[in-house]
Amino acid sequence: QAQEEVTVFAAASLKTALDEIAAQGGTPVRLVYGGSSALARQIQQGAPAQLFISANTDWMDVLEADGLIVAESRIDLLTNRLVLVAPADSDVAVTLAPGVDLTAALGPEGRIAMALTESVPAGIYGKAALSALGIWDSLAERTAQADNVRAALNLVALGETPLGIVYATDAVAEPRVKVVATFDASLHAPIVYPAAIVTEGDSPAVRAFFETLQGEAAHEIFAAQGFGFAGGGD
Amino acid sequence: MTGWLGPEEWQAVGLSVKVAFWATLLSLPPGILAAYALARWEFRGKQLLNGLIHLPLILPPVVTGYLLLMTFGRRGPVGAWLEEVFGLVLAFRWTGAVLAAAVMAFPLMVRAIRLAIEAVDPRLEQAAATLGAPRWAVFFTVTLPLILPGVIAGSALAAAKAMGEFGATITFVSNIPGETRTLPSAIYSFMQVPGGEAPALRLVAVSVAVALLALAASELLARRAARRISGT
Amino acid sequence: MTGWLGPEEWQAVGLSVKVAFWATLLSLPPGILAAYALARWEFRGKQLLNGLIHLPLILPPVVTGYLLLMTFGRRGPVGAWLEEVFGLVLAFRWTGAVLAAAVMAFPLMVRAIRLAIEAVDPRLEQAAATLGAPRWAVFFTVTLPLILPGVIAGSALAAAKAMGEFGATITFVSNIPGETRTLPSAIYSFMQVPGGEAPALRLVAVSVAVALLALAASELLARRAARRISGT
Amino acid sequence: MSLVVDIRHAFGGFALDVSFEAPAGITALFGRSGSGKTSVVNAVAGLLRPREGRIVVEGETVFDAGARMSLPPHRRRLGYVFQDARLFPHLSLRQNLTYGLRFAPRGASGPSPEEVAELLGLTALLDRRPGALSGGEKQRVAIGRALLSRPRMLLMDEPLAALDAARKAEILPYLERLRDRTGLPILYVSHAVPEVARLATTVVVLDHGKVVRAGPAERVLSDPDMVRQIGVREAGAVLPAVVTRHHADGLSELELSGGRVFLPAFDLAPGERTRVRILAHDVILSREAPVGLSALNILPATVIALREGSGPGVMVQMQCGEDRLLARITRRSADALALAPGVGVHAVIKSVSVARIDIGGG
Amino acid sequence: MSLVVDIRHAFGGFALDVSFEAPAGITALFGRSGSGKTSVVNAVAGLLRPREGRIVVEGETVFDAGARMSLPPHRRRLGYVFQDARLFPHLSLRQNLTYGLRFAPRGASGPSPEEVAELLGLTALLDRRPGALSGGEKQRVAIGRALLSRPRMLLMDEPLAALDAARKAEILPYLERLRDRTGLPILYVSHAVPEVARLATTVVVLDHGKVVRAGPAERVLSDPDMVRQIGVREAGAVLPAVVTRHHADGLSELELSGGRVFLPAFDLAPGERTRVRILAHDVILSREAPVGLSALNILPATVIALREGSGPGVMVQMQCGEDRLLARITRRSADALALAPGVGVHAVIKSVSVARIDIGGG
Ligand SMILES: Nc1ncnc2c1ncn2[C@@H]1O[C@H](COP(=O)(O)OP(=O)(O)OP(=O)(O)O)[C@@H](O)[C@H]1O
Ligand SMILES: Nc1ncnc2c1ncn2[C@@H]1O[C@H](COP(=O)(O)OP(=O)(O)OP(=O)(O)O)[C@@H](O)[C@H]1O
Ligand SMILES: [Mg+2]
Ligand SMILES: [Mg+2]
Repeated sequence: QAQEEVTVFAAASLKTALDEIAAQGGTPVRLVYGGSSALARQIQQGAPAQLFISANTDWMDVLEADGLIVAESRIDLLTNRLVLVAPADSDVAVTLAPGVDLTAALGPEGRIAMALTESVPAGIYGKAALSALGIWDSLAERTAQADNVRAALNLVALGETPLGIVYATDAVAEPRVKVVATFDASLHAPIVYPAAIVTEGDSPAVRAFFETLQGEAAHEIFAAQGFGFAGGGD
Repeated sequence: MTGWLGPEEWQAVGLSVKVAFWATLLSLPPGILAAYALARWEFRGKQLLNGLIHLPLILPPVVTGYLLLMTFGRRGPVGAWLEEVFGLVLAFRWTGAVLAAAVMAFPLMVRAIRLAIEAVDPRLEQAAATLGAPRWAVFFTVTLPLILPGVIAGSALAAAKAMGEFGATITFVSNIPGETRTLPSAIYSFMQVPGGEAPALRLVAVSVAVALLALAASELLARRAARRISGT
Repeated sequence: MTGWLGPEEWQAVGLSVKVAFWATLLSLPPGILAAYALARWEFRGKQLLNGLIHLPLILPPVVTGYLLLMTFGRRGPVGAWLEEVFGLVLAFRWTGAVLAAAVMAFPLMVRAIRLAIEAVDPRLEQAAATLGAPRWAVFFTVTLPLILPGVIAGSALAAAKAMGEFGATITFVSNIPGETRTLPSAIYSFMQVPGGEAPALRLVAVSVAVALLALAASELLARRAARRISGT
Repeated sequence: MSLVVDIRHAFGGFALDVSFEAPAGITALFGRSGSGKTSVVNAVAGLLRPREGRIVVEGETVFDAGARMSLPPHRRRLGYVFQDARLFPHLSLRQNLTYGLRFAPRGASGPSPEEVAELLGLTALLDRRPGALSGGEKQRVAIGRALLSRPRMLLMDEPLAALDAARKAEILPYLERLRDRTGLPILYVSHAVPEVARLATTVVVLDHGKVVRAGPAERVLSDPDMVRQIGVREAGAVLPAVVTRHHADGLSELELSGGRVFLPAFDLAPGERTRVRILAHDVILSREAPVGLSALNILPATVIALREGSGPGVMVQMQCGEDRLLARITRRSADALALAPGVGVHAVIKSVSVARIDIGGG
Repeated sequence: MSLVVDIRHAFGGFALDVSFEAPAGITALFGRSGSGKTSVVNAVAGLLRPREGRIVVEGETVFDAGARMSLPPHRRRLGYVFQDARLFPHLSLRQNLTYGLRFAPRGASGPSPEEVAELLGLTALLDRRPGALSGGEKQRVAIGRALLSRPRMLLMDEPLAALDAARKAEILPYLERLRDRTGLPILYVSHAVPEVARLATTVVVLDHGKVVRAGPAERVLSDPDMVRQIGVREAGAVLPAVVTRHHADGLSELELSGGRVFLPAFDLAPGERTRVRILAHDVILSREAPVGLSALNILPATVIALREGSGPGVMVQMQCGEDRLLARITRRSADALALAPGVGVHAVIKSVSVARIDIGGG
């Protein structure tokens, strides 16, 4: 059974970590990265996925409702935090208290880079956090919304926007930006990466790999990328 | 009808049409020039120019958008220069969306026009020259009228592409309601969330309707131009 | 060189070339047919066909991919039927990537070929008919050779587009290494993670190199075909 | 009837209303520029679908507006030499020439490509492409291509207009042989009266889209009323003749109904029938039989009518045996010779003025 | 010299090596199909750049391979009537005709578009597009278009080949008037000897890309050696003449060096010089002065030489005053009349056989 390859559908933002884990040997895996929505729809259409790791609980909920995943296998594998970033050479300083005036930090022309606030998880969380701080209404006009969080980060890295809201994991590895502040986890719904075994792909091998992902070695790798864990850790 | 789409969505429709219109119109002169150069001139670096023009077709749109951002962004070399010299800002503006759409549509337009130029009988241009027409006059009075159907076809292709362009646009000028939130951005947004298919398809229907209208108009124009040329 | 790209990346390069090749080749017959119909025939629903062909250009690729998934997926109406009757599975296979690339490239190919057909002098086809050639023979012995430069240009455009296609492909057949992970998908994956820019740019370079090579080859072929036609 | 045309059609501003029947042989369509000749040929070929009427080729109805039937061009098997050559630019001359061959019916016989290339002086050019040809070379390829499609009728729209006299003199006898040996009917458009006179069995004269005159070539071309259409210089009589013998000094003797004439030798056997054309302006009249002239042919004739034109010339129509002869002389001479209907005259014709091009079978 | 051409060029398999000088007036390029006529005209127009040599038009060097200079076609101001009409398909006839007008120099004078349209019978068609024209109509538009570009020289490549005799008879006098009144030089390609004889001041005969004969029209066309190039039927002498008077009966009297001849009236004033062409096969010879013939023109002459061809004909070259005359008669007649060099004869010429087309100023 060591030969059996396990197909994992995972949110694209997990690529670095999962590639590293797979490289450590053990169960051979085929890693398929994409947007959570695209992957979920493909699973709906019978994609050969065995394990699904989403960046977004909504899509996992949809699959669960459709009975496409093994409900008992679903766990929240990872968590993440939202941070406010600025270009590395920026001297802006902000404390994320309610009513904080971010527009001042943006200047007359500047925008705040985010993922799409209506549809992309990082954007949705970001909007929720800003709303909780009571400043969404004043900032809504000043957002520059990208189709994914990496593109938003890129806008800050290139200095096109003086500020941006991205995941902590993204900020970690990008030397051209610096974290100005971290949003308090209570400002938005928990950022979790649910994972579950796909009903049609259930097998001992996939269960074994799922175990590996929750193991000590994997934890270290995830942690190095900046991820947190629902059960404990930070 | 207004009830069927929200005001924001109408805005996206209008913006898409505006962007497609300007992208097509502004690509025309350089498009015709590039097509003419590729069809008729021999020069060093011709293959390079040809490759460069095709690049947006070959690269994933995200990459094109990324390259545009690096070049034409406020901090990009060309972007900074444009802002300084002309006060022209592209980043996060609909003008930037026009640039992105134009760049993406350019290879399609050039190909169509180039094919049309290659089909022009050079003996007609020679005849014009013997009648005293300098080269520029030959171009405007003989070549251009004869390639009109190709120019229209190229413009239709370009406009359609500009209406549908998404990847490069959102990467370059992101998604700012009323400024750069074109129809495809809106559609993409809906497609990201569970249950967003229905509103997305509504917008798709609008986008298809607009594009079909434009296509039909271009067909009509092209047919008229072709009738002129068939000379009957 | 092999050290420069990992084996997985070489796989993506090979896959992209394979997909572009088949997508172009398989689009050719229907592409020529559609171009001929649009250029020469009058029939009800002509504008509809024209619109349908242009659709992939107008729609955001995600939508095209979504529609493909819904139609040709294993649970989609056509997909299920194809699997049952022919044992042909497109979803999540490289064959599906071929379909996605072909659909996206189709409007470009059709436009180029159509322009070429419209430029053919119908009097030559008449001459062939008076010499006893039935319509199909006229097509194969006169029309087709005369539009060859257009067919080559259309194929080059289509191949370039197929090499670069990403949105519809990843939405339809996902991003499965060795099966559907084409160059653009690989580039996308890299762009999604911190520090992925360098490997992404390496892949971009490869993709550009391959495409430029193909383009140059097509130019050469087209020029040779055009020389034949100029009749000297 | 080998060809029946009865069609009506309207272009913007131009109405075609043409109806004629032609027997086997060569039918010449004759008329001024823009009179509708090419349109008629196109209709016969199936490239123009007239609004009304019908067309019958060799007994087969190929077009009938009433029955809403129109045979497609490729089923009509008519070899068409277009006014503009319309060569296939992507094919070599050899391929152009043999294009129609593969579509010809299996058994169809006809000249080989080599023979045709030789006849048309194209042998050295066979591997060229049409783009590198001179105007006349193109036209010759077009003729060869039509010949080699093994048609059951040839349509030729000014096929020799771009050719020099020498080349014409090579091709015309070939067309005559085609007409005589293979019986291939030809619909022939030409502005050149000598060509028409030599080749045509039937002449149809068009003007402004209407048939103004149609009938056997001898009759139409000898008709003094046709002078306006034909041009004064080309007016003349076409007379049937029988070859009697060939002389050692290169002259051939022919018997007309009105007497004996000598012509430069040609290759018809004694006893064969032919036609000679005697141009009105080549005939000199004399009241008495002239002597000591280099002209060998002197025919007695009786004046039937004198017809004056706008110029100083008079057209004299004469009975010469059973046939009619035309002479064009000055009014001054007519007065001096006191010509009038019933007067007997001698028509002096130089043998060489009955030119080769004006002799032909039929 | 109005035109100096001295060029060498090679296509695959065809070598052009042409050198001639032509004075003002009309220069005819004459030669068989494929002999290089169009290539020479293209070189003069600037559409073909010869490998070697130079071309001078009206004193201005427009091409000089040695100096690596070649004036672009639009700066040469040569109105070119192409062998294929090459009309602009997207422009109406009116726009086609006036195309060159806007590029003409401000002061340039010439006929108005209306005059040209009238001359060419195009007035009713002016709003049409070229696609709906007949072959001859197209060619007429091409002629008009070149005329209206106010060129300093006209290049005409078989401009009248597609036209009927009547239309030709309208256009030719116009070209003559252009030559005579405005002094516009014309380089004229034609297969039609009557046209060439009537119009040309200079004739250049090409064969296989080489000049085989060049010189004044009278000389070249009267040369018995040219019979092969020209065709037996068109051989003849071109003689200078002075108009003496016009008679009331529509005849004009002309003085040749060898005597007096009558021609149908034409519009030169008494005292003006012109040329008449007398075809060899239109001349009848007689030892004694003939009487009672309808032929008005009888010239005394002395036989210079007899030249036999391959056929039954003999070409008789005669001295007639200061000029030479040609007659083509049968060997049988030559023997009967005992013709030999030095023998005196009477040349009988029908007045009408000196056709209108064969008279022209020069
Ligand atoms: N498609 C058309 N639309 C309108 N008029 C046309 C069309 N085709 C031909 N005509 C007109 O019909 C007339 C007859 O044309 P056609 O080509 O039959 O003449 P033709 O006798 O062949 O003349 P030519 O000797 O000059 O070739 C012309 O006046 C021409 O302008
Ligand atoms: N581009 C070319 N390449 C090769 N050969 C050519 C080219 N153009 C012309 N020729 C050849 O050169 C010769 C002269 O051509 P040209 O057109 O000058 O002849 P022409 O005297 O005008 O004949 P025509 O009376 O038939 O029009 C022809 O044999 C032709 O085939
Ligand atoms: Mg015609
Ligand atoms: Mg020529």
